[in-house]
Amino acid sequence: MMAVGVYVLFFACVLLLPPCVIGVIRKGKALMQGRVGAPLSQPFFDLFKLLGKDQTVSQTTTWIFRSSCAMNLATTLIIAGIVPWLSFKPIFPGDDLFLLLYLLALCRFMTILSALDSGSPFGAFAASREAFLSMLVEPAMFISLGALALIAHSTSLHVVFDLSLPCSTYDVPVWLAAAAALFLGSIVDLSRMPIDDPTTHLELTMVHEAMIIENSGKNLALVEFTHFLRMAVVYGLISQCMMHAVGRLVEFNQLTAAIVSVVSILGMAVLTVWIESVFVKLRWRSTPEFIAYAMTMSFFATGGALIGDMYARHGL
Amino acid sequence: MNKQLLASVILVPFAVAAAMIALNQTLNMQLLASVILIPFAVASAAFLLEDLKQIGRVVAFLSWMQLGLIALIVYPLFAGQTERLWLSADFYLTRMDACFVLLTGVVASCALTHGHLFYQREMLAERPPTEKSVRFNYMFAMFFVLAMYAVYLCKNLGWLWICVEFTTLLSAPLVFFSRTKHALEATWKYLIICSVGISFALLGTLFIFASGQHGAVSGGTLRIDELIAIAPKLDPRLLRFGFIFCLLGYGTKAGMFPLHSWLPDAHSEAPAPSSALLSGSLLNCALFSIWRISEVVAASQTSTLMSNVTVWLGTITVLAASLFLIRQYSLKRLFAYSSIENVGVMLVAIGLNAGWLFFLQAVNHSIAKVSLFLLSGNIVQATGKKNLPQQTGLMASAPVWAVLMTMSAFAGTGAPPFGTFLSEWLILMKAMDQHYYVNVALVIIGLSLSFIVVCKHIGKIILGAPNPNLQYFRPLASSAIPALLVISSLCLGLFSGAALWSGTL
Amino acid sequence: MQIIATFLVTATVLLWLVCSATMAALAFFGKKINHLVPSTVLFAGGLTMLLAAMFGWQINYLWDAPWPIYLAVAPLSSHLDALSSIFIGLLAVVVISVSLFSPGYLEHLSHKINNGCYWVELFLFIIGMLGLILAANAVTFLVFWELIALSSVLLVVSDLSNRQARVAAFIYLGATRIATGFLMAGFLWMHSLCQSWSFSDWHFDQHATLIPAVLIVIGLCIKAGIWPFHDWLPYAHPAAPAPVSALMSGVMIKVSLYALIRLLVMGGLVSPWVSYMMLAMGLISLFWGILWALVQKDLKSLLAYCSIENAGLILVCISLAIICHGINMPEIGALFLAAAIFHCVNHGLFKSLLFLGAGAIDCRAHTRDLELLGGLAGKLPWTMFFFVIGSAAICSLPPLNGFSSKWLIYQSLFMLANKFHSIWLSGLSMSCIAILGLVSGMSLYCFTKAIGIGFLGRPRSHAAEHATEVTLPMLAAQLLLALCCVALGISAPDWMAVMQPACTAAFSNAPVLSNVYTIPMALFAFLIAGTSAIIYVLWLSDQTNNVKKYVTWECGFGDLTKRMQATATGFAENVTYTFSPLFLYSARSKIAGRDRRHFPEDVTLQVSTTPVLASRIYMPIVRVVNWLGERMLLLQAGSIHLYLCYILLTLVALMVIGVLI
Amino acid sequence: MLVTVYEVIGIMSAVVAVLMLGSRNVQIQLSMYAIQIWLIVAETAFFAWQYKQPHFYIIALTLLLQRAILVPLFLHGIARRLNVTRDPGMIVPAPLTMHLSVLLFGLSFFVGQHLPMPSAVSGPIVIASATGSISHLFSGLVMMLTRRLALSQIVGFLTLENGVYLFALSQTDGLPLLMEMAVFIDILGAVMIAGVLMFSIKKSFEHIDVSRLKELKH
Repeated sequence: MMAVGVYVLFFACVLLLPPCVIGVIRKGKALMQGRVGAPLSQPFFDLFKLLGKDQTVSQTTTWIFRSSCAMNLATTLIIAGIVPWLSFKPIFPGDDLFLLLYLLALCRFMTILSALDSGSPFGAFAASREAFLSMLVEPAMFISLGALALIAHSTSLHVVFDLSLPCSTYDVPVWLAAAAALFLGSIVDLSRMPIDDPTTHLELTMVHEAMIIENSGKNLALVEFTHFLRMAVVYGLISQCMMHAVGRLVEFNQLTAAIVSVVSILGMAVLTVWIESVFVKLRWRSTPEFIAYAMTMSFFATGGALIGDMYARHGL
Repeated sequence: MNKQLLASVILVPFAVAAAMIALNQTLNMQLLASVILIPFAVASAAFLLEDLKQIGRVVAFLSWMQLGLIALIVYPLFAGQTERLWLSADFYLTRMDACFVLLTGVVASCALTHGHLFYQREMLAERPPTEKSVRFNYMFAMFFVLAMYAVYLCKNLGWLWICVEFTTLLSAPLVFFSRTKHALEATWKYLIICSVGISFALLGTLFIFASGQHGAVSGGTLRIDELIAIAPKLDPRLLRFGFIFCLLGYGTKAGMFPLHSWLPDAHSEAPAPSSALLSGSLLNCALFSIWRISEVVAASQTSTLMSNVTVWLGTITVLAASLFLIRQYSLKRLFAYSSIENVGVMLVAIGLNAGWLFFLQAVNHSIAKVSLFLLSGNIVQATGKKNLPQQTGLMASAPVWAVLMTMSAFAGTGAPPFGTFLSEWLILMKAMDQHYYVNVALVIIGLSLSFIVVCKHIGKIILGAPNPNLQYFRPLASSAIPALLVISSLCLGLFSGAALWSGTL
Repeated sequence: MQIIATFLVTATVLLWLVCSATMAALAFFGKKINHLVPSTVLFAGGLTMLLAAMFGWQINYLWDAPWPIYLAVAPLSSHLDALSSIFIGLLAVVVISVSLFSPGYLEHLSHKINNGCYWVELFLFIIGMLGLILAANAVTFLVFWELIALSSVLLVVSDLSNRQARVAAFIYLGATRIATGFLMAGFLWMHSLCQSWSFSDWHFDQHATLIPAVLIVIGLCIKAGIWPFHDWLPYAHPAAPAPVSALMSGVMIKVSLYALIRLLVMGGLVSPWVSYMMLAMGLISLFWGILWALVQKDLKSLLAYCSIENAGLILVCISLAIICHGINMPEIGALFLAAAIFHCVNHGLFKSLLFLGAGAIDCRAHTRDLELLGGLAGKLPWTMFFFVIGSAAICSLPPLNGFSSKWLIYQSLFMLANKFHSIWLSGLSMSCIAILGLVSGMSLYCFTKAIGIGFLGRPRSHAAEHATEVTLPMLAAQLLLALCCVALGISAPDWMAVMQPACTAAFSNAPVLSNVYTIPMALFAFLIAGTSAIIYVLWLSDQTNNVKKYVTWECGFGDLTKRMQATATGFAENVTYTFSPLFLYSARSKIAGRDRRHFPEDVTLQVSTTPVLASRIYMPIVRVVNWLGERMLLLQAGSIHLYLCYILLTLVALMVIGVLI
Repeated sequence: MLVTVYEVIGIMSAVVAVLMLGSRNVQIQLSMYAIQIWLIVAETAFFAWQYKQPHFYIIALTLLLQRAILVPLFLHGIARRLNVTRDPGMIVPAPLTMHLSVLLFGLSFFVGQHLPMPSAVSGPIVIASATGSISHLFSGLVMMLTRRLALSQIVGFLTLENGVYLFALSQTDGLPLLMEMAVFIDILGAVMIAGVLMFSIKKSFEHIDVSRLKELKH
């Protein structure tokens, strides 16, 4: 009975949370800019509207363009299935962190190809940038998660992110550093400010929006939802890291953990709002320098994990 | 002129040989006599027969017959019936000498058989040689070969020296065959440089004689076996000088690096069959003489220094030859330098005092090099050009030659699975076991470099668009001998069983 | 079992030898050669070889060639065991697909190359690789090694009139000969230490074996295209005909890496110096290869550079296996070894697939230059499909085989880090993980470029516009390899069991590998495919919505021309700019026009990258050697007096030696 | 030590060889060479008489016939037929080469002293005649190195051979007849072939200046 409840709750979150997150971000930005802004439920309306529409497709496109969004959504759903981004997530077999990273890569692969498929200069431009950014951010993702795996002595995510596992003091900095690295990475991965401005209308400056410039109708709806979902999952992962860091001080029981995890995802959204309203978009050439910070944080995480283990063995 | 020469050349020796046959009852002696007789027969044929084609056939036939006779003679050695074929204290054959004799015989027969075709073709060239020169060429070739047989027969340093000197004198006319300015120049250099060298060898021989005289036995001796027997008692300093002079002298003949200068000229100017003879058998003779003397030295007190000197000279020769190969503009000079490189390897083998490895390398090198020279003769005749730049697109216009050329080039530069690779490999192994690490490294560098460079030149010849001014004549007949040689080299590589030199490693 | 396996192998080799002999004879007499016969023979041989591999996998059998075949010091002996039969299996699969692919491919070269020669050389090349895999002693090894080298060089120049191919072949020849030199030195040294030629007697555990080990490593790394010896590879592989480049890149490189495993890992090398040197070389070539692959415009040289990357990856695994053996962690060493072998197999498969795809493009669009391709998706749909699969595999995307071996590598790296043997070692393996992450990102970049520019968008040239799909057998060849990629990806855990005996042979107490491999790849594959199918049917299929075709978005100014698409150079520009020092990158732009600031009329941009090692190190060396060659000729100046002078000098020198020493 | 006939003769012929270098006139060179060989013949005969070795008389005879009469006449004939009179010499002017070889004479004296020759065997004749023979070698080589004409090179070569012979005579007692025969044949063949070649050189180049035979290089 309990298990079924968990499943229902989880799938509800998978379907409902992502639009809420993006809604919160938009509303928050509007407020920060002194506008009223659209209601929180606006993303739902948009998605339904788009799902009702037919699609207009460039005649140069091929099956890649048509199928990529389906594959992306499927892969992202599976990612949502294996990543413990919510505390009340049913455990999925083979939820390996390297698998996770390569599933993300799979999404990126299909997205880039579909962007190139139409032969539009904007798409190609954005695709190249996306590939470059992901290439730069990949190592940070790898070893920040790797550091977490090191302190859990396992690469399967439900073990790594198991709150009930004992967690030594040495691990707190690791969790924090990893969270920071992941957050900086997520800014790149989800193409938010200051790397990419999702709200501008100048194709040449956009990354993600320019990649999906050719999508329309149902196709666009699916792409959008995939993106929202991915955002929710990544934010969830980061907030889990924070919870572990805090978990050293506060003791969570299952209910609180669940509530906190959902709330903190929205909290991440608010943080994003703040950043997007405070920072300006970086010049393209200076994005590597930004990503370098993510790399540094992940180095800290790894070093922390190693040294922490050394101390844990031999004492100070 | 011809007539008197005929008389002089034929009648006298015929009488001598007949006398020998009459005097000696033993089969071997008679066979030997007939072997000696054959060149005179050739000579007589060369001047009696009208048609050059016939002469060619006769020579080819007689050369193979000679080889057969020799095989008959030396058979007991390999059958294990006897250790040495005794003729006199100064002349007898051991198994190794017999091997060399057979090798020389094979080389000579192949060269002359191919030469039959070659000289026919030569008569059709735009500036053909005179018939007289061709006749002389055949005659001198046969006597030259006889002299080389004699080299292996001698067990007396004095006689050895004489025979080597004779090889020089008899091969000079071969180089002079096409009476052009270049041929003349090459011959002059060959004659002068080799004579000077050889006179130093004489000096060396005298030193060895003196060393025997002062060190061990009053009266002195030049017989190899006696020298080896008393080697420890030989006066070391004299022996050392003797060896040095002999190395210098015979090394000049063998094309050791600083003294090789005559070799490319002679090899490139001589007609292809003669170059094959020079490269395939004459070099072996000279090296064999060095080997003879190093045998004595190895048995004496000063062996290490001498082997060091020889090995180092060999190494330097290999390196220098491989550097020489980099920039070459003429087909036959290229192969001449590659012969020098192989000479270096053989010198290393001699320095390591590994006689059988020296022989093995000699066999493989001779086989590959003969086929290379014969093929290059074909190509030069077909295009009428000696220079490398004019030779292109061979694969397109003469595929058979091209394939054979490539394979024999691989064989000549020691690429597996050809025989040369194995012999070089064994020599290097020996050197490694005797801790000549630096030499091994240098030799490997030299071999690799020469392989790359030769392949580059060959590639330039083989590849490219078809060559318009190349007449592809008689593909099968002209490539029969080279094909035979290449196949045998391959067999030497793959089927060289341990039994062949089980005693030598 | 042994009898069957050896019989199969021998039968295959004999079959091929006979066939090549007949080909040679036909070519000799200038007969026309029909491709059907040799390709059938090759196919059949491939099948028998596959069978032999299956049987041989369970045995460990050493046999010598019969009398009179003997190589002077050692018999021509072969050793068939689990390890070698895995590689034979790889060879067999690639050979089968090549045999399917070749006839159709040769059609478009028929006027350029001599078919007889091509087939003979191909047979010899494959026999050489088979022999090298089986070789059980040094001499046999060298014989087949050189056979491979020579035959593949000849294959590279099989197009006689092509100058570029000639240059490539020469560079390749030089490189491989130098490799042979190193190997010769190393083998001789080992022989003088161990007094035996057979590999089973060679143990690299004493200190004395350090130098020969280094020599052997260098020799093999040259052939495997490892940095800094990789410079020949991007010349040779693209220049060869596609099936040959598939074999060279797919199998030949692996064979030399196999030799590394056979000699050093099986030989129990412990020296940390050698292993760390190998690790460094591997990591550098990992990065270097993919970095250069990214900026290539020629599809095949892109693939060639990518092979360098993968060779580096495998070398990293091998060296880590050795390191683990050195610090006495056999259970992880075995994992690394398994990863290395598995990646060898996988890379062999998808790289040959990609090369065949490139060949298909080459013989249909008559160019490999990405700047001239594009829009092939409509023209060669199936080729594109297989190429996409291959690229996905090489980007190690799940659920394909690339991922399964990459995952194994990551897993073993993580386990090594997780052992906390020393903080440095753990840090090292974590940073290896970081580098691998970077590299996998780069390869994603690289292959999205290859597909996106090569196949997608609109044709950039007339040739690309009129290309047509290749023949059925050629597609079958690609299909076979693609299926293998998928199969090895999905059934990865079962393939662990295949590698078990090899690893157990190397590391006595190796873990049960199939327990290590926990991911249910089949399940994931099914989930991804199923879910996306459902989604497609629900929303995207033509039944559910009527799709309106329209031009690509062009901001409303008329139609886009085909020059308004991204170019290969432009797509990779980010990387070229960021790593410009490593490329010696230079971009020169020229803007012409009456008022060039406001109304530019003619704008040209020239970018150029230069290989650093080749231009800064190797070319100078070559120049020095040539210079020496030139100088030597001055010794041979033609004056007889000079020559006599040499005699005098030598005399003096020798006398000095004679007197003093 | 007491001066013996051998030393006197050996040194004398060496001196003659040195003097031979001084002249650029081919005729003079040839006659100088003839003088050397006459001296050597005399020495041989004396040796035969003193040491009671009859076969040295034969050797002396052959020497006389071949080298003292046949070869010089032959070369004279060639010189006349090709009407060459003067050898311009190359690099070093003739007088200087003479002085050079005087230096080498001194050098060869030192070498002769340090040659590992246990002089117990053939008595006092060792050092000085060693000097003589080695200086012959040097003079011969210098001749070959510094003369342009093919003819002079032959003469140089013959001088060198004289050195070898002298060495054989002085350093090894009871030198086998064989070696002498060898030298005999060697000289004969070499000189004959060289003569033939010289004619054809003259024919095709219109000169016998071997320093201009530089076509074949590399």
